[in-house]
Amino acid sequence: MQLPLTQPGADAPPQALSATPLLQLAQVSIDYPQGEHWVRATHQISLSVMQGDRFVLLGASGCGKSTLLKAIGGFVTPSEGSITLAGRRITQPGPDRAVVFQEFDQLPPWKTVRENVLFPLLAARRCGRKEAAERAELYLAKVGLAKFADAYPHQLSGGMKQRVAIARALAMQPELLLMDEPFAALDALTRRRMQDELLALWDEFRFTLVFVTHAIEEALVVGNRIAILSPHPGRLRAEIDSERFGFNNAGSADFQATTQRIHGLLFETPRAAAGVEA
Amino acid sequence: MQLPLTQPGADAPPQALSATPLLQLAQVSIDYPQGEHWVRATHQISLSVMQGDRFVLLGASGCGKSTLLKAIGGFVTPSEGSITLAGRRITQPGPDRAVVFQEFDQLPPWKTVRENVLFPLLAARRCGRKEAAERAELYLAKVGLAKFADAYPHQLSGGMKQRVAIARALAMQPELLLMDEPFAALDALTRRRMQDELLALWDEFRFTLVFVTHAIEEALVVGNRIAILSPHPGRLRAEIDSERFGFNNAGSADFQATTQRIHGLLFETPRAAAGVEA
Amino acid sequence: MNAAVLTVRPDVEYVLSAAPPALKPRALPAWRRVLQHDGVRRGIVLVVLAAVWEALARWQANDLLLPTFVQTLRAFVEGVASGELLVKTGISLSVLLKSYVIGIAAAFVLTSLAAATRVGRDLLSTLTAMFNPLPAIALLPVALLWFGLGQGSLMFVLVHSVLWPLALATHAGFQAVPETLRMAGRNYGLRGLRYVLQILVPAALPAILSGLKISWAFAWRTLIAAELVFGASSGKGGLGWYIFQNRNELYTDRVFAGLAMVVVIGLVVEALVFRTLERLTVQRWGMQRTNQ
Amino acid sequence: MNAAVLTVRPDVEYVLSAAPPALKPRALPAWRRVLQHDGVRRGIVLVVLAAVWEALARWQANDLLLPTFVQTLRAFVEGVASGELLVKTGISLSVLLKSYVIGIAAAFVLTSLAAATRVGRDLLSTLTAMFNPLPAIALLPVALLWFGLGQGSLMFVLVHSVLWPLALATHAGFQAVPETLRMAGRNYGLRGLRYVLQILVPAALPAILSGLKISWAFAWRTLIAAELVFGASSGKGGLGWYIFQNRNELYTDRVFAGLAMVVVIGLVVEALVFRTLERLTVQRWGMQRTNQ
Amino acid sequence: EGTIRIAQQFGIAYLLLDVVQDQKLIEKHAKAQGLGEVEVEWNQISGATAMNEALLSGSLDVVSAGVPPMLTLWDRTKGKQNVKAISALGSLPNYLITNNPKVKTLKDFSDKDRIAVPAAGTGFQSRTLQIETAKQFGKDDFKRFDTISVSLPHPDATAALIAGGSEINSHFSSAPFYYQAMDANKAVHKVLSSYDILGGPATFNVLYTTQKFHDENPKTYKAFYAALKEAEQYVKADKTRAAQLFIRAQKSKLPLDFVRKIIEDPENDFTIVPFRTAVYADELFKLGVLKNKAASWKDYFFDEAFAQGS
Ligand SMILES: Nc1ncnc2c1ncn2[C@@H]1O[C@H](COP(=O)(O)OP(=O)(O)OP(=O)(O)O)[C@@H](O)[C@H]1O
Ligand SMILES: Nc1ncnc2c1ncn2[C@@H]1O[C@H](COP(=O)(O)OP(=O)(O)OP(=O)(O)O)[C@@H](O)[C@H]1O
Ligand SMILES: [Mg+2]
Ligand SMILES: [Mg+2]
Repeated sequence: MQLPLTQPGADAPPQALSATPLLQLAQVSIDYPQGEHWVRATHQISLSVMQGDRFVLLGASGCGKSTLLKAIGGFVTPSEGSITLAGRRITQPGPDRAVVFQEFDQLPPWKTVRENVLFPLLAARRCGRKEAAERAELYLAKVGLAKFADAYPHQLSGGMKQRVAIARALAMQPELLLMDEPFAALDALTRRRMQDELLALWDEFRFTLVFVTHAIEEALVVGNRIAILSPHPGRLRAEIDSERFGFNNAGSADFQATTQRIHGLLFETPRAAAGVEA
Repeated sequence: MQLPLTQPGADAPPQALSATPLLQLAQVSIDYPQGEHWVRATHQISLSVMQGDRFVLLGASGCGKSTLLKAIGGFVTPSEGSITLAGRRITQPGPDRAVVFQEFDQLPPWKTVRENVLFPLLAARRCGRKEAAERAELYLAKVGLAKFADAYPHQLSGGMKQRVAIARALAMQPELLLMDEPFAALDALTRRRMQDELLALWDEFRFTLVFVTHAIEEALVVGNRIAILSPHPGRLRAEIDSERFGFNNAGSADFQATTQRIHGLLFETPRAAAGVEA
Repeated sequence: MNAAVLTVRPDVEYVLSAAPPALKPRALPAWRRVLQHDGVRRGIVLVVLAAVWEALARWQANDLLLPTFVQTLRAFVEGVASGELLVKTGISLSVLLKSYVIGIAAAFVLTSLAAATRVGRDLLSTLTAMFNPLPAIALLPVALLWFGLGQGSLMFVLVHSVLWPLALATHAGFQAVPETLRMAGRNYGLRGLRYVLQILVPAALPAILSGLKISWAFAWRTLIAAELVFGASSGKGGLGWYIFQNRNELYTDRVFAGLAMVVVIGLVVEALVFRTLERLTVQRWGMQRTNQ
Repeated sequence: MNAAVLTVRPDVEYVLSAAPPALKPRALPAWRRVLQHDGVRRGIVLVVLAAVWEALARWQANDLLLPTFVQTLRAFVEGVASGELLVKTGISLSVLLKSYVIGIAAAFVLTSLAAATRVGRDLLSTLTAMFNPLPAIALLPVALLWFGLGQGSLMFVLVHSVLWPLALATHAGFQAVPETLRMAGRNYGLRGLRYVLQILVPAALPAILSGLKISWAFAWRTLIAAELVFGASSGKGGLGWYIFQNRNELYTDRVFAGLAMVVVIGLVVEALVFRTLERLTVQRWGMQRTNQ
Repeated sequence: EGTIRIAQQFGIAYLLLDVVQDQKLIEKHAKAQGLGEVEVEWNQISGATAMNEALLSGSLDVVSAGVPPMLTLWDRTKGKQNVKAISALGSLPNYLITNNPKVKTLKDFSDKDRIAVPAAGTGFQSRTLQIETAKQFGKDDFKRFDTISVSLPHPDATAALIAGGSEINSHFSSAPFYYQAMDANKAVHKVLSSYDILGGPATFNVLYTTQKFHDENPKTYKAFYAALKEAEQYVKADKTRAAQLFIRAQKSKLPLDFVRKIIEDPENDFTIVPFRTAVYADELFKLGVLKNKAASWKDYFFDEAFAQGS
């Protein structure tokens, strides 16, 4: 990992960290053209993602999660508001933000599985050929595709393609990792393994993660902070702290209660009285 | 529904049904070319799907679920064994088997959402223009996309695309419905609603469903019979009856136990002693 | 895991603000809005090209070989005013359009066959590899044998120049249609011609459009070249004949006026036909990017 | 729900049989294996075409216009044996290849510009719409002015015939590259030339290949036609010159032998270069179907 | 019988055909032959090759080109279609001109010079040059100037000569191009005339057809021949009128004075009588271009032309 990890030191108060969020969204709205007029995909969303956060975007289908992630990736320009990364406005994509897209066709079909993992490493000049090859081997093994290193993407199943994309992003060891429903196509066990790997890597490198999912349990287990979005257009509904949840307490009463609470926030029509103006 | 529903009548013993399965797979193996040699995707699988079954194919990522479904759809030719539908060998695809594919790019991009639902109805001459339009309206509403009827596929989110594909298949009201992880891209609530709709439609029309999923709970709730596949190559590991499970008893001890049992069948290396030769 | 506990932040719930009901296009500065318009930007390109031409021609100062833009413009205006240029263009255009349509139909038949059967595929790739490189003059004797002098032969060589490139481009487009879309189409029970028309053609439309553009251009090239040789039957020569005749009399400005007519038609067809087609189809369907 | 309870079937567990360790290609009957081979099937097509030609020519019985296949073959063999045909072909091929490479480079520059900037896009579409329909003879005077007689001018018109169709096809291919792939490439920090080379070109390869085929064919067409006009300075005429001379002297069998050489080269290049390229790239990558 | 399809090439050398067409002389003489309404189709085709192909394919009945291409076709079709000439279209000289002041005679041409001809090695101009070369440099060296010959259409070559400065500094040119070149650029001068080579006024272009047409359409053929004769008289009678007719018929934009100057030039004789065609027949046979030896010019002309000529 390029950035030295900022540890909350003894001389700095814990709030010092929160004073300078790594990623800041300020009143971000994003519109898409549709026929003659514009359609609003996300509406005035403000979020702060701290260094080392595992930040989850949770919301119903079509609520603008992917759109928001693409804006952070620099692929989509907001029509209002600003997105800043380490104080600088995001204007274009870059290898400092590795992205796992939701679509299966994100792997260049002309590269084998191994080359696909190597590609961004070499393109972004992250590391030398030799180290890149080692990393590729390592991360392909982590996602269970070592045997398929020489296959081409069109010879893989849907879930296998997504795992290659995950390996590719992880091998980049980026400061900021953006993942759009990376585990949606995976079975229970593979998914669990991937979640484990992701958290272990986070433990090792303490990168910042922005993670899109539609599964509440996954949000609680993977994230330490969850932003809940409401659909049409995507607006921020709530932010929940989930630092305390992990695999070990996935069955606990607190876990169940939070799941229920998030379910309510996601799917019940909000009562104005319950809202707290931010 | 075209086929009159065969009800187990008073004069026919219940076993009469099982004597003539609607869909029969006999020792089906499927190979893909990979470089110079062939790779076996599914190996000697035999299955019987009865009229009105909600048959689930469950297995880890890459275990050949999609391959098997494509073979039933008539898109892939087995290299060994035979697949028969109502006694006739499947040689090519046809509108009697509506398919929801796993990929997001299954919607012709040159048709709006509504036209996409209408397309197979008119192409397969299922019904007249007027009835087709009504059905399209109805099923788009069922998947919650009535508002997006005039949008083009590229203007939809991943989950929305999958829902269009679901509406398209349901509107066909086919005798045999093949669905490949149709709900993987959907959030908890939307997924639950879709499952409900699917079961309600099954209740109404009693079509036969072959449903691929990687989620054990979904398998139990949606299916009445579950085939569990082991990977590399895909082989049949077990068949489980799940008629007794539904949303109402999703928390029951039996449900939990069966979940655990399936989990074991899926992911533990089989002990030869435990196996029962079929 | 979770060793370094981060600052604890409280849970927050927000009141959902209503979204703006209707969104207008963002206002652009006037000059950008003008530049937004295709025609304006291309107009600028054209003006620059004309200026370069004028400068080059003046510098060469050899108007028998390369007349200036202004001279050409004058000859063009005169030709149009006298009606001569328009009549000749009309004659050429009518032959061209007929041949273009026949060529498209033939290409469609060939590629549909290729899409359906392996024999068709072998036939297509062998025939294109063989005939595509053959120049029109090579076909001339055969064309004369079969169609005699006049439109028949002209159309034969024009069809030859439309058919092969279009068939090649279309076939490449068909072959690149994604597997999932093909499966969807076949799942609907589409087969044969309906499959080609309802799945392959729209899915391969970007490739087909580029093939149409290429073969349109080559039809013009062939027409002008062939009219030089075939000349005029009963005084009914087209644009190629106009160019040939004026070339023979060393009226180079008129020669360039004739060529300018080809260029103008090319630009108009590109702007009115092909762009419109693209806007209404592939761009609208998200199958072709409009910007980078 | 679940009202009509179906027959209850017992749960079953199976012992996993080991998969066959290595799979051999399925055995095909001998005649199918032979037919499986591209060359064989295409050979059959060629034989049929030759037979049709022979029959047609005999029926027409006008060997000054349409010699028979056998006569042509004899002239071809004689031409090759005497070395004349080979020498001429060599001369033509060398000019052709040089121009082809230059044309490809120019098309690459133009389309890369178009991929990067809007001005580039305007320039590309305006220039192609303008220049693509212009016949080579129109460029002759200008070519003479700038490059004089000989190879320079010949290459100029050849580049003209390669550049525009290739640029059109490539640009269409670029524009059709799926959004997700583009985003992946830009996510790697690729920009400018590296983005074009590492993302757009491979992703648009099917379109580029069809453009290459088309422009290869058109380079031949133009070469043959242009050599007729430009002829040969100092006796170094190529294949077009050979055809032209023999045509003027009514040695039609030799004319057809020269054309046959073009066809043979077309078939060889298709089979050896383009097919191989396709097999090693787009087919291997699953971007182009091999069968229906 | 009753229809005739004729093709001419472009330019003043085909003036007689313009007169026939404009004055509807075939129709007139057909009536005199008792043929009634004849159908006459006029085409314009460029180049002898296309002419020959059109004739062989049966797309045309009568075509026109220089003497050498006609002889080649006669040679190749002898015993088959038996193509022969109908009549000449006029004796007009072709000039070998240059803007290189150093070149005064054929011997002065060097490797640096380039001679433009419409069809290098085979056309009227090249053949004429080859005959002279064989005379001056020996029979084996008759292709000596082919290596510095360039195939270029007359107008482009003329433009190059007038402009100067290009590699093409010489041109074997026919009317009206050498007039234009010598008018527009004083440095352009004559090196050689085809009349010098052939020994006097000689036929430039001829009309020719197949034996089949000749034999199966005797009346039409006669009417056509009579029309040509009358056209010759028409031009001889009033050259200004002929010039006007040319401009009208060809929709030419050339100035009247210029056209009249060409028609009035005593070197240019618009006659249907062939002159010195046998020089080509003999010389080209000697050079091996023709396989058949013509005993006299009557071998490759139809009988109707036998009254006069050489
Ligand atoms: N290219 C586009 N053009 C127009 N509208 C779009 C486009 N992409 C997305 N949208 C619209 O923006 C909204 C949000 O889409 P987005 O893809 O961000 O949803 P999402 O939260 O990722 O959903 P899912 O969970 O289904 O993937 C949707 O209503 C969609 O129709
Ligand atoms: N076109 C192909 N060419 C070669 N191999 C293929 C092809 N398609 C699938 N395979 C291989 O077949 C096996 C089964 O693939 P399949 O898509 O059926 O898996 P799946 O069970 O649907 O997985 P997932 O849950 O990830 O979608 C995999 O090992 C895959 O690599
Ligand atoms: Mg999404
Ligand atoms: Mg699958």
